[in-house]
Formats: sequence, C-alpha cells, structure tokens
Amino acid sequence: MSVPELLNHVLHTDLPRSVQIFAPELVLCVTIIALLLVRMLKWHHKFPTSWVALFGTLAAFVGVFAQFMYMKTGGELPQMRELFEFWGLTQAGVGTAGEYFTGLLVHDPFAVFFRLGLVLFLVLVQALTILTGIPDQEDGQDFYTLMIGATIGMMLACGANNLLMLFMAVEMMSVPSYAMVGFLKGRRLSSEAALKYVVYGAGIAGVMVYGVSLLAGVLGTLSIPELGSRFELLMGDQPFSLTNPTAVATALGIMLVVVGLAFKLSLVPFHFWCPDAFEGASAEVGGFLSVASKAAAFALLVRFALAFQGSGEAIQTLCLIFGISLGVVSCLSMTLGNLAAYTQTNLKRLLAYSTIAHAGYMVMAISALMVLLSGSADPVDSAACVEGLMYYIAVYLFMNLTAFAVVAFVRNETYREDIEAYNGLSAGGPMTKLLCFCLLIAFVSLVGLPPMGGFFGKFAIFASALKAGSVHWFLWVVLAIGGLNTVFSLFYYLKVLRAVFILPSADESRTVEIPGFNGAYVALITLPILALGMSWVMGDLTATAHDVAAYLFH
Amino acid sequence: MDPVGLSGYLTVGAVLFVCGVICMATKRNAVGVLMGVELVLNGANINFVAFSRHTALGLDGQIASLFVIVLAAAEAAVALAIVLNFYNNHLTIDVDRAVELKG
Amino acid sequence: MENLLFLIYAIAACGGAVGVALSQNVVRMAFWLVISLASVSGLFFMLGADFVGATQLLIYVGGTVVLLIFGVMLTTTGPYLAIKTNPAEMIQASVVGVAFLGVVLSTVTAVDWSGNRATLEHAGLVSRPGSYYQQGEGNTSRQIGTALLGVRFDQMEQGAAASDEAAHGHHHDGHTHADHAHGNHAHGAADHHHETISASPRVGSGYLLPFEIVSVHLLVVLIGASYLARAKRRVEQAA
Amino acid sequence: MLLAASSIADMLSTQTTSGWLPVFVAAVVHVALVGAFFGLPAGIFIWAERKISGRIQDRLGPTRVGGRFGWLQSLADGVKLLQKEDLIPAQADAFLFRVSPYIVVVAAFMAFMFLPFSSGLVAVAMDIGLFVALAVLSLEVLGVVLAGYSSGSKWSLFGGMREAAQMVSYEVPLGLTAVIPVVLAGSMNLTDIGNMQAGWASNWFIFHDPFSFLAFFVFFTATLASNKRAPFDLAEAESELVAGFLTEYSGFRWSLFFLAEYAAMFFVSGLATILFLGGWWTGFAPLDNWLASLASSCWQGDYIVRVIGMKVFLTKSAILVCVQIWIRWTLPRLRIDQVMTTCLKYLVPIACFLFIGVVVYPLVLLTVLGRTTLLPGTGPFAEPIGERVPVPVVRQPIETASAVVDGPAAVTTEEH
Repeated sequence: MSVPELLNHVLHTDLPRSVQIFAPELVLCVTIIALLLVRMLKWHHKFPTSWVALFGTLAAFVGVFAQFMYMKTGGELPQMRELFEFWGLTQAGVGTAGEYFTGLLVHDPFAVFFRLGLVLFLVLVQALTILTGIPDQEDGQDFYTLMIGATIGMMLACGANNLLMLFMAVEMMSVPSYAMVGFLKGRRLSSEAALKYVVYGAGIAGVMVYGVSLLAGVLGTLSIPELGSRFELLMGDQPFSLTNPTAVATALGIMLVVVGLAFKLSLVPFHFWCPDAFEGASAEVGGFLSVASKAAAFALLVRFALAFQGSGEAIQTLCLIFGISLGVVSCLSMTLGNLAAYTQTNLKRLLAYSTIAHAGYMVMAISALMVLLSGSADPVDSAACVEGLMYYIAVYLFMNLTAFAVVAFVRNETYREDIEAYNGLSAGGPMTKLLCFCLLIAFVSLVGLPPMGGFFGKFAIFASALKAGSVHWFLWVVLAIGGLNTVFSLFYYLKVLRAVFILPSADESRTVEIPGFNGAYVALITLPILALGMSWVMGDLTATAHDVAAYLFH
Repeated sequence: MDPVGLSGYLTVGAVLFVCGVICMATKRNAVGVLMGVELVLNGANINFVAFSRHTALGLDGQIASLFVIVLAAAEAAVALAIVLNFYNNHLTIDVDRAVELKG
Repeated sequence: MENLLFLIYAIAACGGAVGVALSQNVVRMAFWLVISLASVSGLFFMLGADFVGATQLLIYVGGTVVLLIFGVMLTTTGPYLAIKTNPAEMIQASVVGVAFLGVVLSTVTAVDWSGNRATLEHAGLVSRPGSYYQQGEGNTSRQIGTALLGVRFDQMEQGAAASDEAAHGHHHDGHTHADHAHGNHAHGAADHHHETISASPRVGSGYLLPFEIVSVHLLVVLIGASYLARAKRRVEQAA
Repeated sequence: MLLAASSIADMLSTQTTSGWLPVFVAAVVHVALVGAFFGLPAGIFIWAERKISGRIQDRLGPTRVGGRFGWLQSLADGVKLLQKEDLIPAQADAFLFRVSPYIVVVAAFMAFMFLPFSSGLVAVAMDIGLFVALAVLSLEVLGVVLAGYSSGSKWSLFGGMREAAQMVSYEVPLGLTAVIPVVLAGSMNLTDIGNMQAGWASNWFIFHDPFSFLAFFVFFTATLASNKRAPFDLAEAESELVAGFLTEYSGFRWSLFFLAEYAAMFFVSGLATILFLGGWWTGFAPLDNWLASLASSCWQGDYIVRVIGMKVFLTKSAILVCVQIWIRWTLPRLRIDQVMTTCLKYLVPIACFLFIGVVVYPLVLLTVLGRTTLLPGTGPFAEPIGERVPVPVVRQPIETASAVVDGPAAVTTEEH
C-alpha cells in the first residue's frame, strides 16, 4: 500500500466510519464541555447543571439506541428512518460489524448491547441523583463530569480490541470512580473509602499493566484478537507445560491482566475494597459502581477470554486452566460474599457483599465458556454462556439500581443507612409502601426466585455451567456451590425484608414519608425486573442476547 | 542489535516491578504506596520499550509506554487529591489508621 | 562501552528501586524514586526510544514525582516523617517478592525471543525488521507523531505483504499461516466472516483515538482532583 | 578551543579504526566544552549583574579586584566561598541536604548538552532537542524542593514549596510558547530551527507573525519565572523568607546553587535566541549568504563559520541575560498569589490563544491575501519564508561522534 492509499484509507474510509460509530461517546464528551461552560458562564443559577447532563446523556442514549436498532434490523425499520438519518447511520458504517479506529476498537452487536445498557444506566442514575439531590447546586458539574467521564471509559471497554485500549478503558473508568467515592469530601468515611479504593486500585492497575507488557512482548502484538492465534503459532506442536518459558510467560501475563479485571469485578481475593468503598460512598455512587463498572469489566473479560480460543493442544490446555481458575474464583466469591453479607448491619455494606456474590455468579458463565472452548465445543453452547451473562447483567442493572435507590431515598428521610433504620418501614405512607414493595421485588429477584427476571438470568448461567461440566467435572462442583449459595443468600435478604415488613419501628410516632416522584421512580425501575421475568419482554431480551452472543461465535 | 540484549532490560523491569510491589505491601504512608505504584508502572514501561526494540511489537510498545506515563500522571493527581482530602479529615495519611470502615 | 553504560543505568535504576522499598523516610523515598526513574529514562535513550525517554523525564520525573513530594510536604505533621515498617511484614513481603522475581526472571530469560520473533516473521506478522531504528537511530518522534495521528507509515510494508500473502493463502491452502495474518478475527472458524474483513485492507493500528480521548480523561481527572483538593466551602452538616 | 574540539572529533571518528577510543576522546572534549560554557557565563554574568545593578542604583559596583572594572570580582567571590565552612544544620536531613545542590547543578549542566551554539556545534544532536532540553531543565525543581525540605527550617521549606509551585506552573506557558517556533519550523531539532531563520531579520521567528511576536515575550516572562528571577524571585524573597531554600546553605554548596542559576539564565536566553531571535545568524542577508558561501570555499571554512556563528549567538544571548538583570533591578517583586495568578489566569490562556493563532494565521492569510506572509513582494525584506540561505554545514561527523555522550546510538550503527 502506498502512502496516498494509506492516507486515503484512513481519512476517507476508516475515520468517517469510526466517527459515525463513536458519535454517542462524542456527544458525552461534548456534554462534559457544556457542563463546564455552564459553570464558567455562571448559568447554573438559571437552570441546574443536572439538566444539561441529563439532556446530553439522553441524546447519547438515543444515539446508541439508533445504532442498536440499525444493527438489529439492518437499517430497514421505517418507523426509525428519520432517527437513523439524523445520526447519519450507514450500511458501511454502523451497519457493518468489524474494527474501527484502525483496529483499536471493535464494533459488533455485543459492544452495542453493552454500550446501550451503560448509557441507559447512566440516564437512570442521573435521574436518581436529581431526585435525591446528592450533588448540590454548586458541585453538580463536578459530579456529572466525573460520572460521564467514567461512563466514556466503560463504553470504550465494551469495544476494546487492543491491549492498550483495555488498560486505558480500565483507567478511564477507575480514576473518576475514585474521585466519585470520595465525593462527600467533608465526611471521614467517604474520604477513607476513597483512600482505600485509590490505593488498592492504583496498585492493581500497575500490576495489570505489567501483565499487559509481558503478554504484548511475548506475543509481539497489542491486538487482542490476535493473541490466541499467535500463541498457537509460537507453541506449534509443543504441549502446554510449566517448563516451556513461552507458555509460562503468557500464562503469567494473562494472570496479571485477569487480576486487574478481577479487581474491577470485586472477585474474591481482590474484593476487599468493595464493601469499604460502597459504605463510604453515597448510595447513588455505590449503585453506579456496582452495576456499570462491573458490566464494563465483564465485557472486557469476555473479549479478553475469547481471544484465547483455538484448536491447538497448548491453547486448549490454557483455556481449561483459565476456565477452572475462574471457576475457583467464582466459588470463593459466591461463598464469601454471601457468608459475609449475613453479619452486616449496614444495608449498603450488605449490598456490597451481595455484589461480590453476584459477580461470582456471573463469572461462572465465563468459567463455563472457557471450559467449553477448551473442549472444541459446539459454538451454540459457548454462545449460550455469553447469552446467559448478558441476560443476567441486564436484569442485574435494574434490581441493583432499585435496591440502591431505595437506600438513597430512605437515607434522605431518616439520615440512616443501617438495617435497624428500616424497622417498620412498611408502616409509612402509600409511597413508602410502594417503595417497600419494590424492595421486596428487587430482593426476591436478587435471590433468584422464579417469577422474577433474576431467576432466568441465574438459570441460564447455571445451565451453561451444567453443560460445561460435561467437558470438565469441576464445573459441576462450581454449579453445586452456586446452588447452595442461592439458598444461603435467601437468609440475609430475608433479614432485611423482615425488618422492613415485620419488625415494629423503634419510634412509632414518626413514619417515613417518601415524596411521590421518588416512589414513582422506584416503581419505574422495578417494572423491568417483573417484565423481564414474566412478559413478552423477556423473550425479546433472550432473543437479542441470543443473536448478539451467537455473533461472537459464528 | 545491541550487545546487552533483551534479558538485561527485562531483568531491570522485573526488579523495579518487585520492588514496587514490596513497597506497596509494606509502606503505611499513602504517598509511599503511590511511589510503589510508580515503580511498578516503570517496570512495565521498561518492558514495553525493550520489547518494542527487540521483538515483533515494534513501535506499538513505545506508544503504549507513552500512554502509561500519561495515565499514571493522571492517576497520581487524583490519588494525591484524595490523600489530601483524607488528611484534612483525619490529620494523618497512615493507611493503617483508616480503620473506621470495618465489617 | 555500551555494556558499561547499561550497567551504570541498570544499577542506578535497581538501586533506586531498592532504596525506595527500604527507605523509612518518605522524602528519601522520593529521592530514590527520582534516581530510579531518571535512570530508567537513560535506559530508554539506550533503547533508541528518545521520545519516550524525554517524556519520562518531563512528565514522570519533573511532574509526577514533584506532585508526590508536594503530597508529602502538605501532609506531614512532624518535621521528618519516618514510617516504621513492621520487620516481620517486610521479611514476608520480601520473600514473596523475591520468589516472584525468581519466577519472572527464570521465565523471561529462558524465552527464546529471537526464535519467537523468527516464527512470527515467518508468518508475516512482523513489520519489516528494524522499522524504526534503522536509520538515524533513535529518531522516533516523527513515527510516533504520525502514529498518534492514526497513520502507521512504519507498518505499511507489513500490511501490504500480509494482504498479499493472505490472498495467496486463500487460493491455495486455507490453513496456512496467512490465516493468522488477518489477526482481526483470528478465530476464523467461519469463512464468510473472513471475507468481510478482507474487504478492508489491513492497516497498522494508528493511535488517534487514545490520543484524543486521553485529553477528555485528563480533563475529567483534573476536575475531580481540583474538586477534592480545594478547600471546603462550608462544613458539611452531615459530618 | 572549539575549533580544536570539532576537529578532534571529526578526525578521530574518520581516521581511527578502533571502536571506542575516538568516541571517548570526543566525549571528553565535548564535556569539557560544555563545562566551560556552563562555568564561564556564571562568572561573567555575576560580575555583570553587580556592575549593572550598581549603575542602576547610581553607584559604581565592584571596582577593585582586577583593575578598574573589578572584572575579577566573581573569581574573588568564588575563592571566598570555597574557604567558607560547609555547615549542615543539626535539624537537617544531612544526606539530602548534601545531595540537593548537585541535582540542581546536574540538571542545569545537562541542559547545555542539547543547546547548539552554532549550526552543528552541539554536544548531543537530537531530533527532539528542544523537548529533551526543556525536560532536563525541569528537573532543577527537584533539587530546589529537596533543598527546601532537607534544611529543616521553615523558611527553607516555604521557599522550596513556593519555588516548586512556581516552576511547575510556569512550565505550562513556557512549553506552550516554545512549541510555537516548533510549529513554524516543523521540527523540534534546535539546529534546524536555528537554520530556518537565516537571512534577513524578518525571517526570525519573532517577526514571523503577530502571534509569534507576542509569544516571544510570554516565553521570556515564563523563563524569568521558571528561573526564579525577579520579579518572580519569591523563593528567595529576603524580606519574607530570609533567603528561601538557600537560607541554610553556605560555602561551596551555596555557590553551586548560584552557579546553576546563572547557567540556567544563560541557557534560557540561548534557547530564546534560537527559538525566536535567529540563533547564530546575523539577521543581515548578504552577510549570512557570504558566511554560507565561505563555509565551502576555503580551508576549514565550515569551522570558521561555526565559530563566527557562535559569537553571534553568544552576543544575542548575553544581551538577553542583561535584559534579565535589568528587569531584576527595575521591577518590584510580586506577591506569591500574584505570581500564580499571572501564570494561571493570564499567561496560560494567552499562550493557548497564541498557539491557536499561530496555527490559524497562515491559513487566514492564504485565504485573504493569497500568500502566507504579510511582507510585500519586493524590497530588502522580501526574503520569502519558504526559501532559506543554503545551510552550509556538514553535520554528519559531529553528530555521530557526539551522540555518544548520551547513549549508544552512533556506536551501534558503526559496529554493524
């Protein structure tokens, strides 16, 4: 390729396509600038900065939604034609899956699905913060800048196709999160939580980048999809063994990268920051971190894991080891998360441990995926793992947000977050009753009982683990532990529900009144949990997840 | 190729990495821990640049190390702001004295 | 000559790192860190990465470390803050650290780097040898500059060679190494997927996106840091 | 001496076959040269400062040592300082206290390695010379902070902190304005930037366009501040902080700080000369042309041209240093918050604006006037920006030999 050809290709083919796909993220960037300008020009006295943020995020959401629908329907949806045209979507751009930005990011239904979820979640959390008023009028632009900045990082994570982008995405979503955890800067707990989070987070990020450097050096590339094939090429016919330095160096690199991702997912040996950070941070930030940063990290883990598939003996052994180690981590996370949650007295801390446990359930899907890949399984089975994970994350988004939203609203009324403060909550006014009911639904779904969305997510993941068990028996052990854990988890969720519905309030005279808007908001985000469990939406989501996952494996 | 070879550089990188990890594990001063982080990142950077010279990685390694430097600077800025904030609230930056969050 | 220079820099870098780990005074740690990082930049110059070396000096040594020293000075209460490290903890950490060092070193020194490179070269996966340090050794700023603008002139010939070879491979034998040359979708189980990729020529990965997006990141981080570090406007009621 | 050095390097690198000896000798000679350039200006400018300040304050200044002008005064001062006792306060962190002057000196000294005194007369010729030079110069702040901290005195600590804050902040406008000549020249190589400005003075980058004209002054202000010169000498504000981070230092170590300060003054003046004021070119096109032709026409012509260029360069830089001294004794000192406000609220936005302006300016001119310069098409100043006096210097041998001061680059190529 000659120089003009290269320039032509980059300028006229790659860049327009990239910008078209990247437009929602660019809208978010513009929103950040707009927020700062509003503050600088002192317009925030005329209208709140939160509305600027919400408007920008909504625009980005519409953009990703248009992309999603375009990909799903192939651009042939007459009702949305104007929308497609507004965002300039074309068949060669958004319509075609593949790499963009000269191979740094990859555009496929999987990435679009996760980006859609993330922006939707950002809209919901921003609505929540507007209702609870956690960043006040003066600090609004700082808070939303951090939140949107972190989200841009997460959206990059969904499409990361390059080890540099992987590291960069992790940094971009972590560093603003550190600041967000410490956002209540006058409070001792908040600053302590932020300190712990940043100290551990920075350390693990360093370890991770060392792993990236090893991996990149051994395999001679930064491109994630090439990793597996290069490893296969280098190993040739040699089996995977601990005496082969190339294999060990690669495994070491993978291990260190997975450590970095496991930290973001708060999986067990690297979970210690999670309860502290969630307890110290405000409930809104806790909700944001518990869902968004996890979803992004799972997207990264899936991409990273999928790079190592192949038909050679060495790479299959590598996959198996990878899968089983993730299985062990999954067992540990589920068990420890659920057991530790039982003794908690602070509801945010309890939810943090519940998050750890749920990360354990979700990583089970990836463990199963890797084990399946090591046995040259049917792509349909492998796709089922990712499908289950996606379904789970979609439901988890709503149920965790509901739980944290309830914590935030109750805190605004009672100024307390310990479980005792919830005693007799259901005796309050009608909106409070609605709130309690929503909490019930969210918790039942978090446990994974049948009519709710959470059940079907968990069911899908367990089913794929069952299938993977036929490749290696260890997955059956993981599955059994997962089942047991579901039973454990029932108790501590019930403990909270008992406080809410059965125990009498300590102070009978004062009942908690939740403002109408807040109740309506919680009801709105609870509805999808029900809908995803027992309506046609569920079938829709399953089908979408199925198509998306199948695309990764065809 | 230069006579030192790749392993010399990788050794330096590994020593920096391990010293950084030891530093993170043993220091109680939050700023001390951050210095450990910087060492770890530099260990990785030496790897990147050495690989970029000697292996198939090529210029990508150098660019990766550039971004690592920039991101590390950003991280250090936020970390220090958090440390200052912690100091304002607790009058210490001893990590071991951050014990109010327990459970 | 070269070995000597390497030894000087390497010993200074490692010595500085050990100094950071062993020192009990935070400011001395910072001093050792400066020594270590500056020597690392010397190593970068030796590796022909002059731009990275200069960046290391400007941003790391001249920026980040100064920031860290600021942090120390703003947060020390006594005149010389000595941090006592629990000796048992130190020994524990050192043992684990040295063990890990052993693992890493035994691995990386044992890897057959030239052999691996040759394998990859054989598969057409390596940009032409000596792509950036061929002429005018160490002058990497132009290549880095164009790479950050999204164009990789240094990988151009590789791209051409790879696509030629790939086209070749498809005609004769679908399972040659050429399959891997199209790293975009290395798991090339499905053939029709391959074709969509082949339609777009393989260009080296330009780094326009990270170069631009990191500015947004820096802006966000700057705002976060300034929010946290600026004086409290008022005492929060909740505290 | 310079002539000799260049010749040695060239001769040895071309005539000797064995590998390391010529580069070693060349390295030694280069280091000696840079050392001379590092030490000499300090001596001269300390004397100059005393004389000029004396005149400004309507007195004579030193008159005794070395005759009527007191030109040996600096030497006498040096001898006096060396005789003084080297005190280390009991409160000080002795190790850091001892070591920090050396950091400052090393930083200032190393910066000279990248500064070309004339076309090709540079210890380390690098493509990114400007970038490295600024990077190295920025290390000076570490020595200052450590000196302030390790003295164990609150005056020193405050002085060091202020100094660090000031230097780090002023690096931003300094860097932004230093990039403007880079944009104009399309290169970060200081030698190339200098050679681009041959010909009439209208070719100097300061006169390139209104934005670069202003940029020079911003650059000069920023260098004043980053060198902690008045009116930005907050670190050593005698009335508030005794002598800032220097309070506890005496004798030899104190003189090292002083040496570094004057060397850095000279260095930034030299940088300003290269970036904006035509470097080693006279600014008079016929003369430059004649020099250029001389290089190839007579025996050792290029060396002669280099030495002449060096004289021009040194003269320009010395004038700038004198301006710095003049400013110091004329303007009152700013308060620390005013210093920071000047930087962050004024200089940084101005520098950003100038940078954008310089990029946009030729485009605007091109659309409006159809050419990229305001200057009319005829007359003595008609030298178009694009055409230059041919660069007379064969840079190759020196570059190869001198690269060794820094690293292995040249050696490796030779060995293959």
